[in-house]
Amino acid sequence: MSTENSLLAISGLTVSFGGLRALSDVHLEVKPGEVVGLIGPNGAGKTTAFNAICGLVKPDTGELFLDGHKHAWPQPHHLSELGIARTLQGVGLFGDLTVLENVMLGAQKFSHSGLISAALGRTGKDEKVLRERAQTALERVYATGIADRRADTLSYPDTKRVAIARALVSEPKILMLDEPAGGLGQQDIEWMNSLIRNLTAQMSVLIVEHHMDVVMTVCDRLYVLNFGEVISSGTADIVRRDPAVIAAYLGASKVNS
Amino acid sequence: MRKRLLLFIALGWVLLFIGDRVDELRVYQGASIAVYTIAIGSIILLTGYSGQISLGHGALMAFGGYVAALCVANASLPLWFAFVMAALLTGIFGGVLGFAAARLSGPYLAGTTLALAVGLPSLANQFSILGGEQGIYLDPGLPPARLGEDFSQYKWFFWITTLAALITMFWLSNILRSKYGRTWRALRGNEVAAQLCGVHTGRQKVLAFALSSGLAGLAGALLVLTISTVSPSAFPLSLSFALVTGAVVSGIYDLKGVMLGAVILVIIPEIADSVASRFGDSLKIISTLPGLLVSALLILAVLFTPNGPGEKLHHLRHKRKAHSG
Amino acid sequence: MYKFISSLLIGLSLGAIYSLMSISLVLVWRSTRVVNFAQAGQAIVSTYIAYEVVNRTGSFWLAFIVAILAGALLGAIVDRYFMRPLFKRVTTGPIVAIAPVVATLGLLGILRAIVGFIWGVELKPIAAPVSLDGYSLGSEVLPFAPYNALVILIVAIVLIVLSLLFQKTNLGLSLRASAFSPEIARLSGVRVNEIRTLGWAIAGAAGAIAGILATPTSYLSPNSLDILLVFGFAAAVIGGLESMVGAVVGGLVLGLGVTFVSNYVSTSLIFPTAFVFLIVILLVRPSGIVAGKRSRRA
Amino acid sequence: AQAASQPGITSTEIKLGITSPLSGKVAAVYGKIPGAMKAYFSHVNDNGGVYGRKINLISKDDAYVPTLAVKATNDLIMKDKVFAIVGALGTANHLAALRSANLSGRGVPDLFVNTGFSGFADKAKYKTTFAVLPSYVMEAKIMAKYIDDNYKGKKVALIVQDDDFGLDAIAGFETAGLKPAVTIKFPTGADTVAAAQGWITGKLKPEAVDIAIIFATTTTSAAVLGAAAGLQYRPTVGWMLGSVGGDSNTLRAGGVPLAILNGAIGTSFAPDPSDTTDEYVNFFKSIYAKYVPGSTFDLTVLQGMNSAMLTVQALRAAGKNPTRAGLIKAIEEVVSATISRAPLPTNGLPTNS
Amino acid sequence: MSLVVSNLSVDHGAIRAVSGVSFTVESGKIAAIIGSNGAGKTTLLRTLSGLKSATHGSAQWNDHDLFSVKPEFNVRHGIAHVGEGKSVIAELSVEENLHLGAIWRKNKKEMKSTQLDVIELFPILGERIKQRADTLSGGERQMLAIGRALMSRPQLLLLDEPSLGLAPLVIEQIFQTIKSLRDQMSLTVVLVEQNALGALEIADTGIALNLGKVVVAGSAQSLLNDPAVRAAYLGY
Ligand SMILES: Nc1ncnc2c1ncn2[C@@H]1O[C@H](COP(=O)(O)OP(=O)(O)OP(=O)(O)O)[C@@H](O)[C@H]1O
Ligand SMILES: Nc1ncnc2c1ncn2[C@@H]1O[C@H](COP(=O)(O)OP(=O)(O)OP(=O)(O)O)[C@@H](O)[C@H]1O
Ligand SMILES: [Mg+2]
Ligand SMILES: [Mg+2]
Repeated sequence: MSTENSLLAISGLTVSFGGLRALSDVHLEVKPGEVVGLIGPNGAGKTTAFNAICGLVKPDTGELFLDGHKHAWPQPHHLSELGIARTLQGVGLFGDLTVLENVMLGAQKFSHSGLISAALGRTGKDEKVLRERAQTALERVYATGIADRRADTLSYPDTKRVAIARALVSEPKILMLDEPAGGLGQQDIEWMNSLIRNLTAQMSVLIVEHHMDVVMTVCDRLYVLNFGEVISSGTADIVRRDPAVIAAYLGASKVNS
Repeated sequence: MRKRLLLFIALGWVLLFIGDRVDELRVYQGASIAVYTIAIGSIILLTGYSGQISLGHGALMAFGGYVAALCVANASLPLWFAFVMAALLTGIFGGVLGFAAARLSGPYLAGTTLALAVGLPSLANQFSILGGEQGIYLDPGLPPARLGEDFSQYKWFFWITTLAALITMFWLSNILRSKYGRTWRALRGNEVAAQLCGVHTGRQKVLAFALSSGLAGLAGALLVLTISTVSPSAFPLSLSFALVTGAVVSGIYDLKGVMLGAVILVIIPEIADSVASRFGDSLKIISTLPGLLVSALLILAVLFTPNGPGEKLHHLRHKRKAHSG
Repeated sequence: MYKFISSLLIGLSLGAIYSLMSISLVLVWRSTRVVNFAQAGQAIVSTYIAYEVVNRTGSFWLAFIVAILAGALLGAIVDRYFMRPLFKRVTTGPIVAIAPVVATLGLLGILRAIVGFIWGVELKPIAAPVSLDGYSLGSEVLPFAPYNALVILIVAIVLIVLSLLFQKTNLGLSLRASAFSPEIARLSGVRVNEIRTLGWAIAGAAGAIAGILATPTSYLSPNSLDILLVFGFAAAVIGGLESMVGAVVGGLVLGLGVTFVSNYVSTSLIFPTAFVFLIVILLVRPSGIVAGKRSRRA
Repeated sequence: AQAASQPGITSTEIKLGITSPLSGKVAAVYGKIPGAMKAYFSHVNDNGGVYGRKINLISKDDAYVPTLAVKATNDLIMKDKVFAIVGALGTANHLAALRSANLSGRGVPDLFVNTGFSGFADKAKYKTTFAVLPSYVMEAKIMAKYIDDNYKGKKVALIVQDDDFGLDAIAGFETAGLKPAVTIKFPTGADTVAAAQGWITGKLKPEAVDIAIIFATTTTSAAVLGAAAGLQYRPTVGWMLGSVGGDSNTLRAGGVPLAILNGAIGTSFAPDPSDTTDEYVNFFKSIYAKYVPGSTFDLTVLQGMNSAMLTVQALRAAGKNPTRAGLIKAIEEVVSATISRAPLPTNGLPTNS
Repeated sequence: MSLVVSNLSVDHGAIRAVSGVSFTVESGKIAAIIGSNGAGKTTLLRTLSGLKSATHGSAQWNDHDLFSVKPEFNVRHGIAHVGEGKSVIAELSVEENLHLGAIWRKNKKEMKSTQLDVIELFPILGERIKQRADTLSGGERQMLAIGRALMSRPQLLLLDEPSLGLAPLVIEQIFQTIKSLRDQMSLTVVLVEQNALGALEIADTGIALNLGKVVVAGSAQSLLNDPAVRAAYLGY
C-alpha cells in the first residue's frame, strides 16, 4: 500500500478487548481533499477504529502514517496539534458552557497565554482571537444566533452543529465525524450533506455513518467493516453493489432504492 | 479587566474605611472573614470548576500555617514572605498530592482527602520542630509605628488579611474567567471531549489541585496569623467541612458569593451564641446549637439554593421580568 | 512470634468492626450513589437507644435487636424525608456531584447535636454480652476474646446474608439498577423509591450493628463513632465501593495495616497510616481492590 | 466610683468568663468543669456573693480548637465585657487565646488556668495568667521520685496522649532523670481497647516492664486497663495512674473491673473525690449535689470547683472595689499565701486508691 | 381494546411540547408517529408511560388509565417503553439488563424462555451476554434496550426512535421484528421515528406531529401517499 500521498493512513490495525477482537488487520487511508466513509454493521469496529486513531484505545498492533510519515499512536490531547479533529458518537458538548465557550475550547491550541498572565487578567487579546475564531466557525454551521445559549438548552440538531463547529475551529487537516446525521430529520440531513461537501476545500473528512443517503452522497470512497475486518472498499457505487456488503450490511431493499 | 482592577481597589478602600469605624471585635471578625474568603475561594476553584471534591482542605491550611510559622519563628523571614512561601509550598505539596488525586474521582477523592485531613495534623507531633500539640508561636510583630499609637493588633491583622483576600480574589476571578477556568469546567463536564479539544486532562486537574492547595495554604497562614499560634488541633475535620459548607452557601460555581459564604461562617456562631443566651445558659444548648445551626444552614442551602444565591437572584429577577413583561 | 500473632488478631478484630461500617457505606453507595457521611450519626443514635435498652432491661441482645430496628427505621426515614426531596430539588449544575456529600455531612451535624442535647457529653458504657477475657495459647493470653470471636462471626453472617440477598434475589439487581439509572429501572417495573429506601434501611441496620458492637470495647459519646466512620469509609474506598466483599477486604486490610504499623513502627502513626494506605492502594488501583471493569470512554 | 469604670463589674454583679470544650472529642472528659464552677458560684451567690455582688460566669464552647478558643475569648472580653477569664482549659487553645486576644497586654486577669503546661508560669510573657494546678511536669516529677524511692532500677513504661498534656509528662520524667524503657504516644481519639491491646502485646509484654504509667484521660485509662484485664496482664509491680485519668469512680463506671484497679497506684493532687472523710470533698460534694442534681461528682468537678473557690478567694482579696489590676496584685500578694494554706494541693505523695 | 389518547397537552416549564393531541391505536396495530426534531414525539411517549406528567388530557389502555399510576406500575399493565437514545444501564451486564426487564415478574422459567427468544432476535446480545453494557457499540445498545423491553412481554410497546444509529440491515430487521410481534403476539406498538419511510411502511396508522400538534393523521398508506408528508418527512 502506498502511503506517500495520503494525509492519514493506518495499516495492520488490530484491537482487542479481552478475548474479543474488535478490529483485525485493518488498512485504511485518507488522501487530501477526500471524504472517506467507514461503514459497517453495528459493532463492526468503526468507532473502535476512530478511537485507535485518537488514542482512546490502545491497539495491539498496527501503524499510523501522517502525511506519509510513520507516527506513534497519539495521545488524545495531542490530536488537535496534529491537525486532527473529531466529533463523538454521542454529542459530547460541555453542558454548562455556552455555545461560544464550547467552540472556543476547540480553539485552545491558538492560545498561548500562561497562568501568570491569566491571573493578572492580561489575556484579553488572546481571548479575543479565540472568540473571533469561534464566531467564524459558528458562522460556517449557521449557528451564530445561539452563541450565548448554554449548550444543554439546545435542540438536538443545534447540538450537532455546535459539535461540528467545535471540531472545525481547530482548523484540522482531517476531520473525523462519528455518525453526524444520526437522529437528524430529513432537512437537517440535507444541510449536513452540503456542509460536508463544502469542507473538502480545506480538509479531508473521515466519516462513520449509517444513513445511506449521506454516505452515498458525500463519500468519495468507502471502507466496509464487518466483524472487525475490511470486507470491501472503493467508490460508493462499487461498494453498494458488492454482494458481501449487501449481505452483511445493507440488506436487499437498499440496493434498488 | 482594568475596570475589575479598579473595582477591587475601590472595594479595598471601602473595607479599610469600614475597618476604621467599627469596634475591635468586628475588626477581628473582619479578619476571619477575609481568611475564610480565600479558603472558600480555593474550594470553589477546585470543586465548582474542576469538579474535584476535597474534604481535606483544612489539612492543607495546616500545611500553609506551619510553613508560615516556621518561616517567621525559625528563619525570621518577614511576614509577607512567609505568606508567599506558605502559598507556594502548599501549592507544591498539593501538586504532588494532585498526581495521585488526579486519577481519582468523586468518592475516591473525597475519601482520600478525608483521610488526609485526619492524618496530616497528627503528623505534626512526629517532628519536634513543629512544636507538638502546643504548636509554634507565630509572632506577627507590632504594627508599623507610623500607623500610630492606638492602631491595634487586630486592625493590623485586618489590613493584612483583607489585602491578601483582595489580591487573591482578583487573581482568582481572572483565572476563572480565563481559558483555565473554561478548561476546568469543560473537563468536569466531559473528559473525553475535553481531551479531543487538546486538553491534557491529567495535567489540568493537577494544576487545579495545586492552585487550590496554594490558596488554602495562604488562608492557613493568615488564619495562623489571626490566632498567633499554629497547632495541630487548630485544623480539625470540622474546619474542612465548614469550608465546604461555605462554598455551597456561596454557590459552588460562583466566586461572587464567596464573601457571603465567609460572612455566614463567621456570623452563624454569633447567632448561635445569642440564641443560646436567650435560652438561659444551659451548657447543652451552648455546646449543641452552633453545630445544629451550621448543619441546618448547610442543608437548607443545598435544598433551596443548590447553585448559590447568585442563581436564585437571577431566577427571581427573570421571574419578575416575565411578570412585568 | 507472640507479638506477630497478637498484632494479627488485633488487626482482624479491628478490621471486622471497620468492615461493618464499610458495608453499610457500600450499601448506600450501591443503592443510591451517595456516600452517607450521616451514617456515623445514624449509628450513634441507634447505639444510644441500645444503651437505654441495656440500662433498663439489662439485656444486650434485646438492645442489639432494638438497635438494628432503630437503625433500619432511621435509614428509611433519612432516605424518605431527606434524600428523596434533595434529589428532587437538586438536579442541575456542578452542585449535583457534591450535594449528597454535603447534605449527609449536614445531617451528621444535626444528628450529633440532637444526641448531645439529649444524652450530654458524658461517656456511657455498654457492657459486652460475652467475656472480654482473651483465649490462652499455652502460657500466653491472646488479645482475642470470645467477644472478638462474636464480632467476627456477626460480620461473617452479615456478609453472607447480604451477599445472598444481593446475588440470589432480584433485590440486588433492583438496587443497582435504581442507583445507576432510576428512570430505566422504573420503566422496567422496579419500584425505585421503595427500593432505594429499603437500601438505606438495610444500610442503617448494618451501621447500627457496627455502632453497638464497637461500643463495649470503648465508650459511647456523641463523637465516639467518628473515627469509625473515617476508617469505615477508607475501607470502603480501598475495597472499591462496589462490593460487600470489597468492603470487608478493605476493612481487614486497614485494620491489619494500622495495627502492624502501630505495633512495629510507631503508636502515634495510626491516622497517617490510613492516609498512606489509601494513597498507595489507589495509586495502584484507582478504583479500589475489588473494582469493576473500567468503562468504555467513547 | 472607681469600680464603675471596670468592665464586668456593676454594683450587683461580677461577670466572669470561661472557655472550655463542651463539644468535640474531649468534651466527655472536661465538659463538666464550667458546670462545677457555676455550682460553686451559685453557692457563693446564695450566701451573699462577693461583697454583695453576684458572680455571673459566662461559659463558651471552644471544642478544644484554638481558633474557636480565640473567638470565644475575644467575645468574652469585647462583647460580654467580662471582668476576668477563669479556669480556661487546654494548652494549645489557651496559648492561642492568650496571645491573639492579648490578655496580658489588655491587663485581663486570666485566673487559674486548668492546664498543667509549665509555660504559663512564665510571668514575663504572661503577666496576668495564673495557674493553679501543679503542672503536669511537677506531677511527673513527683511520680518519678516516688518510683525512684520505692522501685529503683525497675523498668518503666509511659503511656501518654500525643499532645501537650503528654509532652509535659515526658518532660517531667526526663528532668527527674527517669528514662522510661518504653514510651507509647498515641493521637487523641485513638485510645480504643484494640489499640491498647496492641500496646500491651506489642510493647509492654515483650519489654517485660515492671511499672506502666498511664498519664492520660479516663478513656485511655479505661481502655488500657480493660485490655489488660482481658489479657490477664499486669506489669510486675503494677499500674500507675496520673491524676487526670486516675479517677477510680469514673473508671469503675466505665466497666473496668475492680480487680484490675486494686493495687494500682494513683497520683492525685486533689483529695480523692471518693474520700468521704475529707471535709473539702464533702463540702464540694454537697454543693454540687444541690446545684447540679443527678450528675456524678468526680475529679473534674472537684477541679472546677476548686478553681471557682480560689477565684472567689481572689475576688474577696481584691477588695470592695475590684479592679483588674487590683485583682492581679491581690493574687500575687494574698492568694499565693491562701493557696499554700488551702488544702490544695494537699500532698505531693501518691495515695492508694 | 385500544390505546385512546385524547386532547393531551404537556408542558416543559413555559414550553408547550405537546398540544391537544388525540389519537387512537387499535389493539394489535402499529401506529407510527413521525415529525421533525423537537416536534414533541419523545415528550408524548414519556407522558404515556408516566415519566412525565400531563397538563391536560387523558390516555387509556383498555380499561387502564395510564396517568393514574406511576410508570413502574404501568409496566405491570403490559406497557413497555424504550427510551430515546440507547436506554440501557451502562454499568450492568447485558444479561442483567435483560433480567431487569422481567424483574417484576416472579416466574423465573418464563423469564429464561423469554430471554432465549430475545437472543434469537438479536444474536449479538447472546455473544456479549456477560459484558458490561457500556462496552457495547451504539447499535448493540439499541438492540439491548429493545430486548429489555420485550423481556417484560408487553402488550403495548412504546418505542422511541429504535432505528437511531442502527445499520440499514438491522433497521430492516427491527422493523420486521416489530411487524412480526404484532402479527404473532398481537402486540400493539407506538413507534416514534425520524425514519418516516421505514416506519410508515410497517405501520397501520400514521400520525405526523409538528410543534406539538397533530398535522396529519390517517392510515399509514395515506400518509405515504400524501405529497405534503412526502416533502416534509420523506425527502422525495
Ligand atoms: N471497551 C470495550 N470493552 C469491550 N468491548 C468493547 C469495548 N469497546 C468496544 N467493544 C466491542 O467492540 C465491538 C466494536 O465496537 P464499536 O463501538 O467500534 O462498533 P461500531 O462499529 O462503532 O458500532 P455502531 O455502529 O453500533 O456504533 C463491539 O462489539 C463492542 O461491543
Ligand atoms: N426537559 C426539557 N426541558 C425543557 N424543554 C424540553 C425538554 N425536553 C424537551 N423539551 C422541548 O420540548 C419540545 C419537544 O421535544 P421532544 O424531545 O419531545 O421532541 P422530539 O419530537 O422527540 O424531537 P427529536 O426528534 O429531536 O427527538 C422541544 O421544543 C424541546 O426543546
Ligand atoms: Mg460506533
Ligand atoms: Mg425525541
